[in-house]
Amino acid sequence: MNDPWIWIEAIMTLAILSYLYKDNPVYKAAEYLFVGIASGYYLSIYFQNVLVPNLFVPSWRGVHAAFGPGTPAPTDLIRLSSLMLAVFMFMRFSPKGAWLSRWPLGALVGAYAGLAVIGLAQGDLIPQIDSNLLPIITPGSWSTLAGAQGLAQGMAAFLGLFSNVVLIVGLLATLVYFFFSLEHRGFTGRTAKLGVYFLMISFGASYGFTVMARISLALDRLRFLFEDWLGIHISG
Amino acid sequence: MSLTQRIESLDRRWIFLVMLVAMSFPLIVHMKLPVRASPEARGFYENIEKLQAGDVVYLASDYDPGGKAELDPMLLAVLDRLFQKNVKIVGATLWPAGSPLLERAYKAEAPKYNKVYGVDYVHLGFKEGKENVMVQLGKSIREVFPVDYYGTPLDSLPLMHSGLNGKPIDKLNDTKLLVNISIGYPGTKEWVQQVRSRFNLPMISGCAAVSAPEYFPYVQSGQLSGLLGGLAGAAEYEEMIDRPGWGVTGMAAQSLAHVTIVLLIVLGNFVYFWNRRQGVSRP
Amino acid sequence: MKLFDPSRFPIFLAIALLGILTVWLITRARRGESFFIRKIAGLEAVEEAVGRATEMGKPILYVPGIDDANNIQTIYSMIILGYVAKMVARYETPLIVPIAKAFVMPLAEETTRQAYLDAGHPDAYNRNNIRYLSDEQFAFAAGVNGIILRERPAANLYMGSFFAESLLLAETGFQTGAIQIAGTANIHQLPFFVVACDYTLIGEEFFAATAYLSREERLVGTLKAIDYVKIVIIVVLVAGTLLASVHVNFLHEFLNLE
Amino acid sequence: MLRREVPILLAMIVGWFMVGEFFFPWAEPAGTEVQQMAVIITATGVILGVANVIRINLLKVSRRERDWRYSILLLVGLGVMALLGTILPVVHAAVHGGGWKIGPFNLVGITDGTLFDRLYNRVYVPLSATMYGLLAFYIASAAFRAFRVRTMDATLLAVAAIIVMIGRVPLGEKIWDGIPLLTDWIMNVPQLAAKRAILIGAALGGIATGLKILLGIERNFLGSD
Repeated sequence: MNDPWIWIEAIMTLAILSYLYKDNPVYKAAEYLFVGIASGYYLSIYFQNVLVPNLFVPSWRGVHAAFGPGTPAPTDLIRLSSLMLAVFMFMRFSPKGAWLSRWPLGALVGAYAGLAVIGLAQGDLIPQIDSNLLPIITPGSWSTLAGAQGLAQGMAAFLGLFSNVVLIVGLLATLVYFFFSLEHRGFTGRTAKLGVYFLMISFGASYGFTVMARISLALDRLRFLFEDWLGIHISG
Repeated sequence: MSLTQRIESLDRRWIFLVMLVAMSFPLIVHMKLPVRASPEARGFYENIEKLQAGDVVYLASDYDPGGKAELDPMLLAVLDRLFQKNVKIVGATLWPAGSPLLERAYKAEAPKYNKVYGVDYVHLGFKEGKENVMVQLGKSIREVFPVDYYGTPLDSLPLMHSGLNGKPIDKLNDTKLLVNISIGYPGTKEWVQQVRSRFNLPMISGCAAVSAPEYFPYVQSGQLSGLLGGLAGAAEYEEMIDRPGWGVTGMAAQSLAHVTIVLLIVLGNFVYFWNRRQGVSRP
Repeated sequence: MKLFDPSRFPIFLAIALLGILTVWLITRARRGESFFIRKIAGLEAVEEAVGRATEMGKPILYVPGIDDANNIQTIYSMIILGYVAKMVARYETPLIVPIAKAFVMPLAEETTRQAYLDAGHPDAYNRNNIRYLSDEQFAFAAGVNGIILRERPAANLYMGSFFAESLLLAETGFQTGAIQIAGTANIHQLPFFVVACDYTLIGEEFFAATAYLSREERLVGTLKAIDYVKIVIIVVLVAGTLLASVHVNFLHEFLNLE
Repeated sequence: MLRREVPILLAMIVGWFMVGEFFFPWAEPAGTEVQQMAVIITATGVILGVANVIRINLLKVSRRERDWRYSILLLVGLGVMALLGTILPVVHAAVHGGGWKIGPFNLVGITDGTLFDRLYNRVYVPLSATMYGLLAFYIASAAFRAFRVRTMDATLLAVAAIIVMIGRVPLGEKIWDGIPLLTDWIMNVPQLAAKRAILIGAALGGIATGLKILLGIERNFLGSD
């Protein structure tokens, strides 16, 4: 309770919470301090964990190998050229040379495009289609229904009967909703409408989960204030 | 102005006060409620139980202070269980503000089972590059992380050159399981797309509740062998390894807060429609 | 070292199919062929909202998301901004565009100025309605809420990449009774837009809206290529389900990468 | 030529390396080199972002614009963290300094036991965590004031949200042990089907956009100039 650092953390927490009552100078100061500390933190972590081990050290080795004694290994030369390309990014601020920063940007966008094409095809598209090729009757659902005791299990087993049908129909209906070459009229219109209903259920589920997420964030801060700052014992 | 009208135009700070009470009361009064495990959480538990002593897992702790509330309890519970089972851990993060959180979790759990840094667990720190880093880790960990979080070269860490049955750990596939604690991008979705399918490494994930619904298709397709969703996921896992921590306590407060939100939705709509029937409500 | 990894053939097939269709349809679109795209209900709502705002002479708020220019949604949001600006140019209604990232500022100014020019009212373009507020997520949301409460726009349009602050904007806008239309591909934010806005462009609909508006050949070509591949996927899904129901799983074997 | 063609050409070459490396394993080493470059370029992008924050706030202070006093606080916070995490370590390495300490904390470096790490845990973490914590209160006021069930769509959303919210907390089981089972079914069947459709649509859109870059058709990532 008397550790000065706990008081600092409490002040930071209360400064932000004060915004709930009214926007005030203490909140504004905490907000600006937050942006400053975060930027300073990012600068240091990128310097320590990325630039030193992945840029300065290898380029020092590359320069040393290239111009120092002995024949430079090809990888060192390649590494030096890729480091040079990366340094062009810093030209972005100079009025004349800004176009030079587009070269590394182009390479970066190309890298992410190549990875996206592979990752999306192999990780999302094919497996998600493959895992929806389901038999209409959920295998084994009859036996679970027969063995279910009580209303709750009975209801769950009864719903289980239709799991595959709902998965198949739901996926097809929602895909039709995101189909743009046919007007939403007649059969397509009704299927698209069914697709919207599935979307709304999925948004409802996401709403529920997001509520849970936000509340646990506030709970963590309240725990700190009650337990660490005010000394009321709480957590298990 | 009728009662319902006054309620409808209530100053939002009264609602803030109601929420503050709903969240604080169960904390102070130590309300405790039993937690029931969901199927995807059981998958997460079973996959860790299957690990043997000496196995090595790759721990991708991809979150920052914004996600601390939900994911710290998960990370602590997972580390507790892995250390208890003498499983070795290679940990790293793709989030710039994530390294200190992993370090603090290690410092909290390792002494309990007197685990030694460099032998039983390793902290490789943070690396920028998102999907690029993931694919490259699948080929060579040393290329991505020449040194660990403390600047020590990887080869001088016993764990890195004598993993399971003496084989050195060069790439992700030299580990048995990918355990990912994830708050957003880059996170579980990118690990599934770039690593799980490409390098065929079994994977389980603990994620923030906000992103959990999007990952259910990966559980049904078998790409994710287990999923913990938000504080509820943490509580379920704590219950399964009977190590009650903040997850279980928090869930009691969470229950009352959820009921409050549901009542607010119902009340909000009741008052809105009631006033409309009286033809007085705002749009 | 195998020359070509056979288990990855279905992936190659999917990429090749989509690639060939995209190039083929873009070239056809470039040769002037026009393609049918269904009406996007959200866009009609935008026209109606802008119309109402201009009648009441109250401003229109257009928020192009909080992400940087490297996010494709921010670039597509500029297309919708241009469309709205062209509609508004003929009237004195102010079009307020709050910006969250410094690099997006020139894009928004350029798009709006060009739209006013195309509509024949270059003088109506007011540069200080394109306002950079803050890089920080919640400071930006507070800034936009300030505009909503002070200048009381009649129509709030949220088009682009949004995160946790979507809830704050949609709620404040709801309170002032403005017509609100949102569009984003960030699925986790859609629940909050759907409950608080009058209309929402959901995921792909947001991208389709930009193709519908701009009729730009690359966008239209891609949209049609994806639609054709969706037909193939629907056929595969239906066939796969029927086959699986009679325990014939050659399709499953073919697609299974494990 | 140099302004637009070269970057697009670079994007195509690098992109095809990434794809080629996946289908033809023998192309792997080249892919590794490209990834090394991407790691550094992304890092420089962040450092430029921080430089931009410094530039904007320095201008604000020098011109005494609105809230310039707060910008000073921002620059002080940024300066302290940059000093401890970047500048001092370089100086310390240069002069091969010993254990520089301030009170119980190491002055140099960013890991446990340093002043940098203590500022991270006691200032940055609470500010960031509480900023997100505010959302719990906003979500409550939005639930009351901006969640109107006026259409069939909104009704379905509300019903699903309420079942999930109650089913995911221990209280749900207390009310009726069927609620959590109903929540599990909603999460694993109808909700999953819609999310899977969105996943497939997003995958198709992402692959098409990626291919357009690899084929040099997509150019607006360079911005209009």
